[in-house]
Amino acid sequence: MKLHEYQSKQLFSKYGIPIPRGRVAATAQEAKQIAEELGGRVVIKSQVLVGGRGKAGGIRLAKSPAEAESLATQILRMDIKGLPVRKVLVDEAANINKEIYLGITNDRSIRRPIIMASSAGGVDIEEVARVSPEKIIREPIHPLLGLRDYQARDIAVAIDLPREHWKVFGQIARGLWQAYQASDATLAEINPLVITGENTLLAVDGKMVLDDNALFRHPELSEMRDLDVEADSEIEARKYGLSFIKLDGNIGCMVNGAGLAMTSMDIIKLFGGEPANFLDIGGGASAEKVSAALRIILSDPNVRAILFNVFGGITRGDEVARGILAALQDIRTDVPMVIRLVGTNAEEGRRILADANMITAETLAEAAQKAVAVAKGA
Amino acid sequence: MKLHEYQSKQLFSKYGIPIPRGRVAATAQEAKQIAEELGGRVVIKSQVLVGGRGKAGGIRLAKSPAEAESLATQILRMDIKGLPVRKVLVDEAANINKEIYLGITNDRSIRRPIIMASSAGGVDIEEVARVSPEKIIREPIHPLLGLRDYQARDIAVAIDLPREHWKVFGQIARGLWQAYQASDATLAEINPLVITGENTLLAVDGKMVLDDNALFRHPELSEMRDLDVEADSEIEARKYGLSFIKLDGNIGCMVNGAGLAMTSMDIIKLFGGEPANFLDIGGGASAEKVSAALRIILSDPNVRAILFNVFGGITRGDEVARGILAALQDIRTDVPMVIRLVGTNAEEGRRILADANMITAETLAEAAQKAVAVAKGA
Amino acid sequence: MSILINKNTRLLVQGITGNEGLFHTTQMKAYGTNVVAGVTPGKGGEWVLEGKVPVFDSVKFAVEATGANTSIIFVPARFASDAIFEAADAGLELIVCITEGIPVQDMMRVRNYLDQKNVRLVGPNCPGLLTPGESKVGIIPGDIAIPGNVGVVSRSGTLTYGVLYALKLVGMGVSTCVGIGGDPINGTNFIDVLGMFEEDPQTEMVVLIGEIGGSDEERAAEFIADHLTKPVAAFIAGQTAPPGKRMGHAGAIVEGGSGLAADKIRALEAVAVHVAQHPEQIPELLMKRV
Amino acid sequence: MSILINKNTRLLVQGITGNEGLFHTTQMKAYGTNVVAGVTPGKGGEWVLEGKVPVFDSVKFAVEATGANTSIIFVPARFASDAIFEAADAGLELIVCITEGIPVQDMMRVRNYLDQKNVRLVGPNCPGLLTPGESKVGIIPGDIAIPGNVGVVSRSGTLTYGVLYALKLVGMGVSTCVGIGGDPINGTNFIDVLGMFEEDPQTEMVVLIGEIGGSDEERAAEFIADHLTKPVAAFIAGQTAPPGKRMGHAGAIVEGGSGLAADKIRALEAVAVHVAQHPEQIPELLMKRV
Repeated sequence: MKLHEYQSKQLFSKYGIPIPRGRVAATAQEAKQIAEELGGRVVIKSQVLVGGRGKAGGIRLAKSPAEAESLATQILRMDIKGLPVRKVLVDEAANINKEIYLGITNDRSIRRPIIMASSAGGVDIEEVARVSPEKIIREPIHPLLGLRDYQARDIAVAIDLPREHWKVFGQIARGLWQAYQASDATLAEINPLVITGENTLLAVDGKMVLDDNALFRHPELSEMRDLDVEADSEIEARKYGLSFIKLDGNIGCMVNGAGLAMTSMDIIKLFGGEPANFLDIGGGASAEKVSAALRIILSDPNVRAILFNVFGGITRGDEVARGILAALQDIRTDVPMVIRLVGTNAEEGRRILADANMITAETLAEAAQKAVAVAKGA
Repeated sequence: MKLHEYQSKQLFSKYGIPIPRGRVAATAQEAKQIAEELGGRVVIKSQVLVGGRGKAGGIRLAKSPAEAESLATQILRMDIKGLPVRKVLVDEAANINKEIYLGITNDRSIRRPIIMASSAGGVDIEEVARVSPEKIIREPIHPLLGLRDYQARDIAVAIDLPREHWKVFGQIARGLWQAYQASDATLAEINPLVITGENTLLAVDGKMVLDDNALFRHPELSEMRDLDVEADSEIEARKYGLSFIKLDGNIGCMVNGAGLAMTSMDIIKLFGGEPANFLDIGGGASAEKVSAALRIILSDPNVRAILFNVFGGITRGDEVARGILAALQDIRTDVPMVIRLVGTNAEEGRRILADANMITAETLAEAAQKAVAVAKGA
Repeated sequence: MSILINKNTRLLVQGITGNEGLFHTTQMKAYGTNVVAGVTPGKGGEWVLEGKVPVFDSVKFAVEATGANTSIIFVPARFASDAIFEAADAGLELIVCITEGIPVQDMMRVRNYLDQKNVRLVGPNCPGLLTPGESKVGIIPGDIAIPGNVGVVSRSGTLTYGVLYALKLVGMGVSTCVGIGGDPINGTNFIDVLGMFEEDPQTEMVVLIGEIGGSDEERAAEFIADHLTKPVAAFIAGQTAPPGKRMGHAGAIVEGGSGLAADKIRALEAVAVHVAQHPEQIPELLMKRV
Repeated sequence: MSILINKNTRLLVQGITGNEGLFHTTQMKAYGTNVVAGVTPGKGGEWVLEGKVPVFDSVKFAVEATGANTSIIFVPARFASDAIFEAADAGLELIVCITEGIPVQDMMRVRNYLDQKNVRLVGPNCPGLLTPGESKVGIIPGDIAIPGNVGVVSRSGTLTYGVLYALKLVGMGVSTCVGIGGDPINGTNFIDVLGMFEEDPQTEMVVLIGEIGGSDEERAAEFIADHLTKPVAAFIAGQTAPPGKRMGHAGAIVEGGSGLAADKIRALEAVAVHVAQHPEQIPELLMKRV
């Protein structure tokens, strides 16, 4: 789960990281008022869960409350990479002398969190990482001991941070680690961390991604989820514990297991079709879950065929079959359906579906070929 | 640093451990008022930092506010093992069906904290440990991972705790561990943890000892220190970073290093004398520190001789000598002094003290024999 | 011979009285696995499977009473890391964790701890192990594989079943199938299992099933080049996955250019591994190699 | 020969610019110890000891630049555990921590971490090491001991000096003196050092100086019975300490009957160790044994 910039920075602040004064606004009028309170130059920042806001014109400097209002009006009308801007953050503008990058993420190859820093912070940090990887300093963090103070110091030295900032930089690094660990984050990033004209350190932009699997122990963080930015179908899917991603093709897929679901998409493409979605019903899917999955697939008007690919393990074939029948009683549809059902209780499942007028297949290849054929109206 | 029962229980409560309703009182009138608020039977408990309060009559049950007042009056007049009672805790009386012991301390032999529990809780737990050690369940705690939930469950099984209490017992064990770790404790103990007549778990008595070396990171806990119960000389000593314990003999000792200080006491006894104190001036003792140490020793009217035993290492002989001179300018005294000064800068120290009319010694044995002799008026 | 599990496996089931635990314990027992005990805190003293398997309150007591040497974990995600610690501290040699959705920071702590102990974890978020005809420790349907000389190792679950089934349909058998799971931090990786297959005399060829995300397949390719004398066929899922989209498995995130299916396929083909276009081609690729 | 330190020791001083650090670095250098670098965060680039020793901001950079293999720590207690981690992570083989007053929970974490690494910690709260005539890594006054064949190991500081001095007065020399420190959790215990003395050809007899608290002396007695062929003399401080009173060293707490001096003396005498009534008797006890 991604947090908005303003949410990330609020969390950072709780862990002692200095952030600019500012507040979030949903209307231009509010933005103007916040600008007045801050009494001077402000930055109006679109709050959307996607990178490249600045380059898209979603971050603008206002020199007066009136300008803040007019820029907020513009930005609140924008779509950035397909996402509508519904909120802006109004922050006191900082005088920026230098931009530093500081981030923590999990490094699966060493099975530890890793803290990364660079003196070349700012919007081009990914380009820096690609072209000059030596400019990115990396320190693995021991998962039981956490970030050590000496590591923060070593980083400060390695990025040539002037000595007068070491102490505060150490506090910021420790705070970022604490925010990361306490929130079960998979990413916590300050970019840029700036040295201001007043020679202080300030986290001007922030980003956090939380581990969905750990949200059960952070109810207060779960509530921060921004439902506005997700497709209705994805919200509905999460409600039922389904893993769903909408795609642009016309063959709906319902599969158990992420690997098999990806493979189903691969093989549809291999035989000349285009998948309409990724959908993993997970292990042990109940009839209710399957039924919801089918409704979600059918809510997409592009869908011309549906491929069911279920290999029973935890998931039982009979339950899946009952789910399909239940859904088909609610939803009348003419979309042709191809089903491949193998594994645990598959035989019983096939028996249940015998009267449901579905195209059956033995192998994955056969199922995909049939789905591609019916989608093309063959 | 020991915490009072009421302080320990407040900390426990902060970590989710159920404790009786109650408050601390400094007067009988307050005790009566608290008893009225609690509306029924209360226990009046003397708050002194020593064991055996109950057997000494310092814990009494009151059936009414009036009785609470009269018992508080009695208890607030008591001395328990030499310590005056200045406060009482007035707790709602619990109906006790069973008493359990639960404690955490450091086990130096395995270099880990250890959690211990027994179904035979209560005032005789030390006797249980001595006579029936198998009745004490022990689980080492990993210093980086902390207490695991399964360990708390294993303990609940091992002490035959009825199943309906496992969940709350797990919360209590986790809370005790958190209190222990977050406070840098060396002991955290609930004794007894009772099963009440209402079949709930309740921490009726609690005890915590904190690591003096870690108090710097717990200013709020440092403020809990009860200065009332310490001898003035010990408070004064701590102020100067001296390690001082008053004893009953007549030979004052000022030594650098705990091992050498203990040895000095041992050797005074070996030659027929009695030490008046343990005093370790520590490493790198400044003149100011030494001067304070001398004042503290001389404040004891029993002292008939003083043995200085300083072997320079971090501590420098010249600094010690200057400290003695400075102290002797403030305090006129006829108490004879024997000094043994060896090691770092010892020669310069001896030169500084040349005119100070002190008895010198080369070896520890010689120094002790001379001190014993002058203390006996020889 | 086989790897990791065999006739001597004495299995303990953590979370045995839950729906999934009970269902799959029944299946494992029916397959012939020696299920000696179950654990569900609070249900110690009960018996399940028509009085054939005793339930204990804790792993320690279960091991003391039954001599279990392997554990399989079906407990919910929020309790699963504690269950792994419990099994490791009770001295079990092999722990198979089926549970999916364990927080990644929990798994980093678990793995760091296990690395200092003499214990092997397979999973989490995996289908477990199957040594056809001998023992099943996991949820892989038993009837989709027959004994034989193909070692199978996979990050995926149901995709693996498809491969096993395709092998069976052409009469090819399996020595042991190991599902290592799709999570970013797990107990056993491709290299560990490839090394065991190389040592195992029963195994004559190997199937590796990977997916997008991470670089385990690339490291497996290096290992194959240096250490494997037996032929390997592979399949990589997610060749058409849109970059940056989360694909259900936490492990299947394509991050900044690394972890792409194309890179993995290239790395494997570079060390003479035949990579299938779709999983049902695996049997014919193997037959070509032998 | 000697143990732990010798002419090849390349010493790094953590906290070199503090009062104590600078004073004792001067003493160590004057004694002949090869002090190659110092570390004080924020003072990297400076030089101390009349421009002879460079100061670095971090241990890692100091080790890279100077090839230091041993570190001594003088930093304040609240930063000392971090300094130990830093030294261990920088790959030093031997870390000697002089600092006293480190919180005990810090030391439990440190020790747990170091146990998984190939590094030896001596201390904390210890006087360090002295190999007379060769190298001094610590605060033991150099002029109170001469080279010889007695190995000395002690939990105490200044008490040890007294023993060294008493040995020197009768002309007895020392192979290496190791102050292991008096804290309840430390890096090196009696057994570790006794084993090294047994292996060291230069050492012909051993002095052990213990004190009340814990049971390290009792375990040392067992070890002596099983592994030591060289004669051992001992002294235990705190024979007259009142029970339950804290004696300055956190380690010197007599807890519930264990840790008493009388028990330790009994344990040592039971394995034929001569225990002195007072420390200055040690030389004559040694002479009797040889």
